[in-house]
Amino acid sequence: MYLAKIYVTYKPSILDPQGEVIKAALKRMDYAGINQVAQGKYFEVKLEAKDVDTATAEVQSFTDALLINQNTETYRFDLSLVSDEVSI
Amino acid sequence: MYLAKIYVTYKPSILDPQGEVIKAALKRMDYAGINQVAQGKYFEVKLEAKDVDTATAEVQSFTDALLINQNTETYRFDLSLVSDEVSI
Amino acid sequence: MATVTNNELSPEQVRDSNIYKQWGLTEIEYNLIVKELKRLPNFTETGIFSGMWSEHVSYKKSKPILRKFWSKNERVLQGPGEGAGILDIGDGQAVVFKAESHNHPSFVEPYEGAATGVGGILRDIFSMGAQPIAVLDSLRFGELNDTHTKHIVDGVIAGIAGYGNAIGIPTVGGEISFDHVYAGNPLVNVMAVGLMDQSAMQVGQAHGVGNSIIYVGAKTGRDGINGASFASAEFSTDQESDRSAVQVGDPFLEKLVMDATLKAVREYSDIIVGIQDMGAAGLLSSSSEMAAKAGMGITLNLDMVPQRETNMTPYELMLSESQERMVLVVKRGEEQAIIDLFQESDLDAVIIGEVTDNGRYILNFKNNTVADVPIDFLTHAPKQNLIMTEPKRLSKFTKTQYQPDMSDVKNTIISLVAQATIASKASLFRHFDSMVRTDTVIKSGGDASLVRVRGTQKALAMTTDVNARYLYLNPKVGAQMAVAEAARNITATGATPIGITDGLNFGSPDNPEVYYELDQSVAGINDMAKKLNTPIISGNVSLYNETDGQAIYPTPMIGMVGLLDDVSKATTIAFKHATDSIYVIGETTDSFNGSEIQKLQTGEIEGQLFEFDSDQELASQALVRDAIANDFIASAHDLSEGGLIVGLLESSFAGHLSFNVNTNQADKYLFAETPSRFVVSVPEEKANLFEELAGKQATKIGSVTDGDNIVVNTTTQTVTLSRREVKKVYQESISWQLEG
Amino acid sequence: MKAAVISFPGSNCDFDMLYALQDFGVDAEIVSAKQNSLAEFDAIFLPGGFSYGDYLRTGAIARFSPIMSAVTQAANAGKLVVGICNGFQILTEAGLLPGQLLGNATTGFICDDIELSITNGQTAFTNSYESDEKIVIPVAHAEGNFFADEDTLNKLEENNQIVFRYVNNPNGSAHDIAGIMNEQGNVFGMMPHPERAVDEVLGNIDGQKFFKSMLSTILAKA
Ligand SMILES: Nc1ncnc2c1ncn2[C@@H]1O[C@H](COP(=O)(O)OP(=O)(O)O)[C@@H](O)[C@H]1O
Ligand SMILES: [Mg+2]
Repeated sequence: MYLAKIYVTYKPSILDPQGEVIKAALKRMDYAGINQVAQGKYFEVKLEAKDVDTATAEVQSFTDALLINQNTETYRFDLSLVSDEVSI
Repeated sequence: MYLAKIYVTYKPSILDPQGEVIKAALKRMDYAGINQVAQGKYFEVKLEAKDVDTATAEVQSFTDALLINQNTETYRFDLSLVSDEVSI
Repeated sequence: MATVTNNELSPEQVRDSNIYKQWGLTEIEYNLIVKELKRLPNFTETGIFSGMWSEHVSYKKSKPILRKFWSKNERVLQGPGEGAGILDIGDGQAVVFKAESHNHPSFVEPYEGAATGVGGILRDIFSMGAQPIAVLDSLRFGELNDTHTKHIVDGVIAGIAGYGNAIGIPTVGGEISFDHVYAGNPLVNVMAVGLMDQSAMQVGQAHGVGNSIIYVGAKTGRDGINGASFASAEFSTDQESDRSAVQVGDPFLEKLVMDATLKAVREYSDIIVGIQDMGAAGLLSSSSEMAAKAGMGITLNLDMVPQRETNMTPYELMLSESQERMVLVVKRGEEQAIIDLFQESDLDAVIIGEVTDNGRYILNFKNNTVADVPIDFLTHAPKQNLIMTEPKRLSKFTKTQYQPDMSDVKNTIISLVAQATIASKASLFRHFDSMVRTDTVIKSGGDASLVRVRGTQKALAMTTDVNARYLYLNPKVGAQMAVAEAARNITATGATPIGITDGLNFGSPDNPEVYYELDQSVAGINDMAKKLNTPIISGNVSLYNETDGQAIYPTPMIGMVGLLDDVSKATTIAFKHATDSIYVIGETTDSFNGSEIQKLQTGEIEGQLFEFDSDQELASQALVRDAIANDFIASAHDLSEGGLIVGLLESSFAGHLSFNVNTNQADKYLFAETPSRFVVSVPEEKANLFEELAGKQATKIGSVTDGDNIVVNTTTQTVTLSRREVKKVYQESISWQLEG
Repeated sequence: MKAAVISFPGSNCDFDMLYALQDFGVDAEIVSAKQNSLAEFDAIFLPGGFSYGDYLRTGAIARFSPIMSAVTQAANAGKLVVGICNGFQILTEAGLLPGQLLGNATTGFICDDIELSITNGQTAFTNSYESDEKIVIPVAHAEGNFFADEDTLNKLEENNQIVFRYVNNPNGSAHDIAGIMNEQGNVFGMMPHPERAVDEVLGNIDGQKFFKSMLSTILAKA
């Protein structure tokens, strides 16, 4: 079984209202050194696949199709082989 | 300037309905090998700090205080030194 | 004049590369610009003409038809032409409303497309100085057996909820239906209603030389660049690359902008000269139209525009469709009060230019003048006279009405209530906060919705309606029927219809058959609007709704508002007491072409549309309003898709009672969609009074009953249904289909 | 009695709460979350809405607003502190009430009339209801799924801190919890909206006794 860790962020041109609001809150809380905050999504997906190439292709395919919005988001991911034990 | 990449996930005992919905959708889309899906949050925070220890302490402090809810969430993070150019 | 900044193409390169064609300008239009300017337009200028002359902004193709709309009566304070129309509702108050479409963006990116549709229409309302009080929607999707359609439905519903709920304006009603023609081109129309004191009326005009142009709200990014020309282009399924023009909304920011704008209007009406939201073609169209309407010029300093991204070009700054932005014109010397007010809510408010008297639209950027064009010319796209021809299909339709197959009436009824277009939409509109602001008297699930005017006895009824299948069979009569149906829904609450906003969704106007449909639809809307005394005070046009050359049905959404003087008279569709008598108002005739039963049994819509008699319509509505005003009736429900049987079932399911009726007609008439009908229930002690008032217009067909048994007698048979079982199908069919 | 309704940026039920209080003759006013004192008020209401856009987590950012230290002070001083919907979420984030509100078990926003049972009819918020009375109050939320660890839930049960429960749980809340109070009984939060159920014209008055209960509590103290 493979574990894919997928990190999704907005493309640079897209507004990230959450990031702005969090940054303002951190400033109010006196974390003065904060320069920039971006919030994205993080997925951990366990999947069966016959080899690492198939797994990679599969992750790319469903991330493009469902997990991200290609107009506004981009992603990267790590893939590792894990034991079949189910809990992440 | 430091860049902290912070990965927030639910504690294992917490039900993740969002993850379940995504898993069901992927199954419907014929990604048969999918075993488990968990959705978390991902933050990229740029901050000024005098050294890596200060930066580490700072990241832990504001993540505990604001970014997570300790009842249900846990996190890990990577820290790296980056150039001062502003865009992430 | 500086011609090249940021490695833009030179004027000669613009000409030779034909880039203006990609932006949607024709060669004739480009040559007109050259002739008027007496030189080649530079890159920025070409860009701003392409934005302003797009159909979405200029309405150059639909204007000759839109001009025909009837839009004046004793109530109209503001007709078409401003952000929204305004009607007098007495007591110095006014109602403001308008509809907007976000069809193309919602296909590309359902959540954000629908969400920013809500954000945009709300800005139209509060930029007039009105407090938004309600949102409605009108949605069309492909059939629910398709995975992509399900994805679009989920995203659109979540997007409307995501924006409307967060900003705190209730989504009180709407309509949804499903037909294959919308599979590649869903329709997402939203309507917003606002309330204001007449003294607070604002218009989007830039008067007064030297007055300041103030930019308010979100920073400008590169999102939605060319959205206006994108909204005016047809989709082809292989054109994925075009799909970057979708904006992302932030309802939190918009709530801050809305509250601050309304506060500014309340506190500084004497120094605010005009307000305009930035919608299609962003800063460009809002600023140029404000000046043009006032007969003035304008000069902007683009370096002052708050920017979210680095290295933005003048072209990008002007055409960006970043959301949650407004333009204010403020008296010179008084700007600080306004700036402070917005800054109190942590909002950007910046002086970016001033009103001039030279009639020119001038843009300065980094110490250069990057555009200098006559404003009148910029804001008046060359008219286009398009040809129209009657669609070939119309002459092929025969008069014979479809005859339903009545071999198994009971199962036909059950299949009918399971049809996505008939089944309850509650599992979808349950995601909308319909009650925030605590003024919603009648929520989604009946005919029209009703919102009270706090502090008075008045309430406003509102609805969106159109049955596009009827228009497909007959654009003019179908359009009359759409207006009539909207009015029936308003009337069923007890309110009197007072005005219309429309959303004209059509295919490509360059196709003469589509242009004919547009023309005839407007004619039909006009006819019926005049009869009802409901002027068309605002609206929206969405053309090019085609995928790979296949146009949608002509779908002119009718948004209607009604006024109820005494909210205590408000009537709902639910049966109220067992033993109440049930009456049908209006005649039932052989009306099956374009009906739900035809669609169910044949999968097609065809034949000549059945007849519509507008006098009969007015008479039925007058009777229902009278009967409600006199407290004679306990429930009222208009009959539309699915006919009498569906109307009866809905009145049953909306409460907790059943019914026993005898129609004295053949089975098939249960499913006829003859217009101008209502089903009402009348308490025993009012029956005589009601019958006296109604005369021959009403026919008693049975009574409301307790228990689970629904009994329907016709001249041919008796059908018995379990209320519980049929209700389950009605309520859950949409979820089953979405999840299946 | 003088009541404050706190308006956070993004609150949208603040006026609904204000009007409901005024309908019961309460001298109520809206207080901005930028303020930092609530000394003059006897009761504090945190209304529904999407404070700070509900970004990050519902209530997470609002709890760091300037007003929140005054809210904590008021709570410690034994004044009534009431959070409805987003207000409840803010009170849990601030630690004034235990637990957390997670995303609904069936995802998405739900707006509907929901049946509640009164679990504890002896509180400052329910003393005008009959114990075990069933009422219908609207809900409108996407994150109303009450979560707390076993120990906390057991303590809530033992101390009778559960005030309202759902009859048919719409969101997956542990122990069907719709509303809870702190041990002292002066800080209260619930997901449903009683302020939407006080006006005859809107067709539901099941929330009236909630307001009557608080009024009689405060009058009894005075
Ligand atoms: N998208 C929607 N949003 C909100 N309410 C809706 C929506 N679709 C349907 N409804 C509600 O469902 C009820 C029935 O709608 P519809 O079948 O279109 O009524 P009618 O046929 O009388 O026009 C109405 O109260 C309407 O407001
Ligand atoms: Mg109706």
